[in-house]
Amino acid sequence: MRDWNALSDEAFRLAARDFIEAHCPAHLRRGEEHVRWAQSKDWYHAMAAHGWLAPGWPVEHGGMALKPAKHLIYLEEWARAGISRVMEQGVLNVGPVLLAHGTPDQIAHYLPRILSGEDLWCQGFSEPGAGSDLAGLRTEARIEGDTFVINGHKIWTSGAVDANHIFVLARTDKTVKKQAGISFILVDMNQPGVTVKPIVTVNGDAEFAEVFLDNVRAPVANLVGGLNNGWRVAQSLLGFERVWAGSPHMGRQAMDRMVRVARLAGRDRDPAIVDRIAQLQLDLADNSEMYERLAQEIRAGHSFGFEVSTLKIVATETYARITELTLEIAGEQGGLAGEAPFADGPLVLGKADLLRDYLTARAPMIYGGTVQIHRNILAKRVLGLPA
Amino acid sequence: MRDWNALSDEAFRLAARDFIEAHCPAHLRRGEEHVRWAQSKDWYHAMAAHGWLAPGWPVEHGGMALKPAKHLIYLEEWARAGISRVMEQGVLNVGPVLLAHGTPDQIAHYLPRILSGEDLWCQGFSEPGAGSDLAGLRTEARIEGDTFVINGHKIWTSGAVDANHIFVLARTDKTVKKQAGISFILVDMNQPGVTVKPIVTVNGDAEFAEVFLDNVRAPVANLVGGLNNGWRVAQSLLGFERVWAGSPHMGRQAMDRMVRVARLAGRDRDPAIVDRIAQLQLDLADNSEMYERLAQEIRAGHSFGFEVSTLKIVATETYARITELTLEIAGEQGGLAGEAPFADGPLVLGKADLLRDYLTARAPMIYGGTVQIHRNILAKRVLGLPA
Amino acid sequence: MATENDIVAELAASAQRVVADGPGPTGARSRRSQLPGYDPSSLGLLTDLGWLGILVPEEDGGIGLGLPEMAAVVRELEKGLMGEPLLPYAVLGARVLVHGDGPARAALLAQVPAGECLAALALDFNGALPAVTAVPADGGWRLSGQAGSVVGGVSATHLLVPAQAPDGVRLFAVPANSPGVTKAHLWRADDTPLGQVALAEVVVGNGEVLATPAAAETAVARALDETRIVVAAGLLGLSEHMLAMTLVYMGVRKQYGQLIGSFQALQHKAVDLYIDKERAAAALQFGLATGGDPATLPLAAVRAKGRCSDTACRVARDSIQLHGAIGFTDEHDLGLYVKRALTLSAWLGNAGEQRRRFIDMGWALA
Amino acid sequence: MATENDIVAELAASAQRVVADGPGPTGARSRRSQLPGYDPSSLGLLTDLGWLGILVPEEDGGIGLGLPEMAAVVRELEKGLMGEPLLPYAVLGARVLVHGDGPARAALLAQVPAGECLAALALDFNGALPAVTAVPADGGWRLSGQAGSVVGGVSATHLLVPAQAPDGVRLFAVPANSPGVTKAHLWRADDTPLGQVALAEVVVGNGEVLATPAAAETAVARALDETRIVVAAGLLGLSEHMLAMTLVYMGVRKQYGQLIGSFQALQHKAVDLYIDKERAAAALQFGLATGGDPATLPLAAVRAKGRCSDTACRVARDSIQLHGAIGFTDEHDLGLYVKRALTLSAWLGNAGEQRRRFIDMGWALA
Repeated sequence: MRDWNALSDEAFRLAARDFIEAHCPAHLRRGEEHVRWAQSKDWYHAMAAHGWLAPGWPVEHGGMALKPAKHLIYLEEWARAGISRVMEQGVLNVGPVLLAHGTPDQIAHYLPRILSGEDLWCQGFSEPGAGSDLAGLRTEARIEGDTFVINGHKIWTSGAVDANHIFVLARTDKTVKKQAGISFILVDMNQPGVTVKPIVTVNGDAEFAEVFLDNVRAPVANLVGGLNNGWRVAQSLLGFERVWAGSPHMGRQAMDRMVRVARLAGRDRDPAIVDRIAQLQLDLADNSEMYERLAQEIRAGHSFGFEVSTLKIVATETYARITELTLEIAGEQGGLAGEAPFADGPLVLGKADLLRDYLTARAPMIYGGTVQIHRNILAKRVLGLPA
Repeated sequence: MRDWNALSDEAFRLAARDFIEAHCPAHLRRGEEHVRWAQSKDWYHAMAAHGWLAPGWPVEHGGMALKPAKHLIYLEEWARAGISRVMEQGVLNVGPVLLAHGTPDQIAHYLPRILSGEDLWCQGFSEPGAGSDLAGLRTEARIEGDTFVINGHKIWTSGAVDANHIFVLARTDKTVKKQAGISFILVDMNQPGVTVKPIVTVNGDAEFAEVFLDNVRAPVANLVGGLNNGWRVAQSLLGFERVWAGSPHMGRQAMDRMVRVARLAGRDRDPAIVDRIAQLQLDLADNSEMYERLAQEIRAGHSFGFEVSTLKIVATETYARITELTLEIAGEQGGLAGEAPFADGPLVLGKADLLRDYLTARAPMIYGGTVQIHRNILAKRVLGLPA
Repeated sequence: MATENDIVAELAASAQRVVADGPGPTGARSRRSQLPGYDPSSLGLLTDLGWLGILVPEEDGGIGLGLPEMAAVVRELEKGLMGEPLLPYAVLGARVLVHGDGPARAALLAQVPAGECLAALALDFNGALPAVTAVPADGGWRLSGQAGSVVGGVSATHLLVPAQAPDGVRLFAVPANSPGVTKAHLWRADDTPLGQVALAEVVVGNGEVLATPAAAETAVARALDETRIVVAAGLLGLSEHMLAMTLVYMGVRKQYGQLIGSFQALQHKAVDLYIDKERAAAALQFGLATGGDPATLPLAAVRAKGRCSDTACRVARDSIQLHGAIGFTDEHDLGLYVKRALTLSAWLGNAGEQRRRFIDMGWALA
Repeated sequence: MATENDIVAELAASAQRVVADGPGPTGARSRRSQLPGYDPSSLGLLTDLGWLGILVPEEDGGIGLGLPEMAAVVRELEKGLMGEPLLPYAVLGARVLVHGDGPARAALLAQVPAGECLAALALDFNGALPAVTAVPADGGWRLSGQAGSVVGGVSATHLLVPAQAPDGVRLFAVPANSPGVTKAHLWRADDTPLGQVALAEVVVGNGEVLATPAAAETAVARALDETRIVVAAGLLGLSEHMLAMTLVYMGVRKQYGQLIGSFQALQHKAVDLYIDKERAAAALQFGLATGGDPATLPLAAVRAKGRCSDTACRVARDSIQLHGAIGFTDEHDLGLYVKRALTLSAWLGNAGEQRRRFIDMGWALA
């Protein structure tokens, strides 16, 4: 196994790019952001075979042991190549959480099965009544002998349709205050009582599902990080995703499309439109600069704090504004679903279209905490404003 | 005395315009918004002499008995002619409040002295700790025999430097909840204990003052509308001002200046700037339309409600945004105080200048309740959102 | 005698009843990506109510009301996602017919109120006249070319085709089943069809001339502006409905143990939508007040369509945000309204396009 | 050995001490509409600290540091409204001298660190070269014309005058007391003077040529961009200070029995200012990271100056709003910072002007 961290950032970037070019199939490039397992599994296995599947895991467990800075570079190269996301919860979350909080048995059992693609994981956190207020969750797990019996209703579970395992946050003590009585439990979905109901989103994606848990069972040995300690376990796992949420990669792709739309619609010669594009380019450039600063901090080994909330707000709102101006620039064609015909030729965006881009850009301002929640966090934790 | 209400709106508008053209001195036209009494008193007496001073008062008290629609037209003609405001509290507020809530003696005593200019009034409402939260006021009036003894500290008192009378809201019962224990009292300022300290504002105006009341005395006969009933009296008086606060007249003047600045700076040929001016023109036009709709309601004899909050927000924020774009258009000259020299000639705005306009436009979003307070009102009273 | 305001109020009330009894969002959902893009039984009901003839003069067999009446109807119908059949046929198509000066005018117009003539104007994108030529051919004309944006074109009985003739632009009323006419369609954001029409040597008689070069371009331009004002009313109705949905949701959804409608930052966001909606209503009122006069019609249309497009898009966006994740599901009706708002705001020129027209009219620096 | 970051941090700390010990807003208040527009004793202190020579190369007698160091100093000094003497003389004037290639360069540059040469660049508004001509005259030149925007011009010892000579633009270092030089001034928003200079047949020798046509325009352009970056740092300092004042006020002012800082809508407003400030800091960092390279300098300056101007204006406006009426009094110090922000954001091109440059550089559609 190579020591990836010994490479310069640039050399590593090129290595990642080479690997992607050589192995990622065309149908996963610049298509839908989320695809089904049947379409992505060859690529998943190829990554596993070449040691590119688990960037954050230690080498002894089959990972690349990438430091965060290198990991971000790898993600950036995925974004650059426009690769659809694969079943990533096992690699991104289950592996790290078990390595940090799991038992040796859990690690030995689950990690190889993630690499092999035998176990496909999804994340059971959000509930219909517990979105931004995750600690308000109501799924319960009671202990009967050596078994958890779990009842509840999870929602916005990405990949649940293909997954065969789910890690859930469930309430194991109702007598204490919200965050205190929650446990983190690994659950096999191949059992009676697990019902998966797909959610179609407004932009046509079928990435998400609801998961109903009706007297579902899991051995007590599947508890991770101790009873009633699930909140802390979950917090440790949300960190890295939040950094990536502040990256300008979505905004950049949207900007590329906007410039193409402006050209096709002949508005690249309209100074009023160019002026507004210029402002968004400047906004995006500053988003990049802010992201780079945080990446540098991470590279320097510093931990990151509430600045990820700032970055999340900047990145998601900039991205959304770009898609809004794009629709305006598109003119009447901005009112179409599907491919948009322009006088200078059609806008070919793979399976994406203007409407879908616009709608898709709404979601990042909501998931992972709405931009309003992140403003609350900043007001309290960074600005120190009174409650 | 003519029956002004019998005229058509257009005929009345022309009559008002003729009167203004004939009698309003040049030094009060398109100069500062507020001037001292010494500069305005001739015009005040001229209005009184010709019966144009008290538009809202009944004819038998020397007024014009204008209905609100005609009154608005008169105000619009003042705005159109760019006339500085005069000592208006007596005419606008004291007269109407006494006619509605005053005793026959109060009416007989005070109204003629307002028309003659002998009594010049100012309004003692706001306090340092009671701005948007007016009901939080702390000025106290205790009764000693047939006399109120008043102690407190008023602020943002317009015209206090020239006034010789002040009407104050003072707390007369501290045992009840905020609004309930307040009285409305007429106070002669020519007595020991009254101290007026001018406030200079950031835009250089000296319109306002603080008024300190230190054991100041007023006969109990100067109570208006009953003991502890002052809140209701004051509310009745704030109505008409709030309608005028939603008028587009400030925005229109600012727009005129913006267009002149754009021409002088050569930016009237910059399509990116013209596009932004166009949006503000449309905003202003819609502000006008909203104002007209309310004026029509008033003309039709309907009472008005919380829609004045909507209008206030639209009018003040539109006005402010116009001054912001004006500074941007002005370029480096937008960083000057005083007259701005442009290649195509200086911008002559009388005593106004770009900086002052910009700063002046901040105030209407604060006084009379901040735009945030008006949003609270709309959320609660119009949208019915929960507390 | 009923005053004009009474009639407007009565029509609005009737339209509210039609919406209450109608298929509403469920119907719209079931019609997605289906032809003809509207509910045929609703079209029958609207015909029975006489609303197809609202904008047809009495002397031409209609009920001869004006834009305010049609706007009131469409504003309400859009709250039930039921405005579609009226907009292309009873507004745009009908008004083009009204403004015609050719022999085809009278007979077709007379068929509009009964729904026998569903006339769709053949345009290219962004209100451009289509690339169609008309060549004189023994006693008539031969039309060739294509029109890329023909709302209602899929199920029209007649296509109103502006074509470049040797003596200028003429407007023809072409029966949709004429030999040489080919129809295709794209899908709009709300999953209703946008017709695309090709004409290959289509033979039409002189009797099918709807407007001569003296009137054709003006007829189209006026009908477009009139339609913009009615569409603006539809956009206002959508804005009102989305805001109402949002306020209801804010009054029931709890997070952190409180109704989300009690959070001040969200309250102010909702208030800003309310203010925008009030402003859009004022712009529409301006549009309707001056819409009759050809001289002021363009400004009226620019202001109403621009503001209402802008407002509907903003209300749509922020309604999704205020609903949170639930508003992002396909299952929730909000998305249907959002997509309808995107469709109508883009049609006949979005806010940016209207602002450009405003500038071109010389108003920006006036 | 001290790293570059250590030096920047140390200079920032020193500047904070200078501000803490300095006359601050009270001093700025007392200087309003007074010449020279800065505190002469502060100038002495800054000279003693060596800061006038920060941007003068070591070989020319300065301490040869870079834009990051000067930016750190100015960012802190502006929090005490004390940045003024450095900006025209130790930044703009000094950098023009550095980039000169003429005989006047060395001697003048050597006098900058000690404050013996206070050189002000003569410009017209919006960074335009002034309308000044240079006519050859026995062994030297005669300069005539005027410069409408000369920051620091009132108290400069030397005016750096770009003039149109027969062979191109030359840059002259004209002693401010030369016969034929007339000085006047306007007042800037912060009540500091803006010099206006007229030259009537001013005779200068060849030894006073600071830059030949080969270097003159580039020298001015580079110095302007370098100064823009330092001014951006000043604007960031002002933004930081206004936001800090606002947060303090929100933590003490009560309305309706509550601290106004507890109202969520105001919290979010403050958060948006914080976010803007963070973004401005990133843009400045970008500007400083690439500021040394002439090829990337224009983009660095455009981004830093544009963003920091925009942010400072917004923080200024919203700070007034969040302070309410008290922020509108002349007595409150906030107004001094607001006016300073307006002054510096307009100087050398506001956000709109920088955006135009960005477009002209071809970046908008890149």
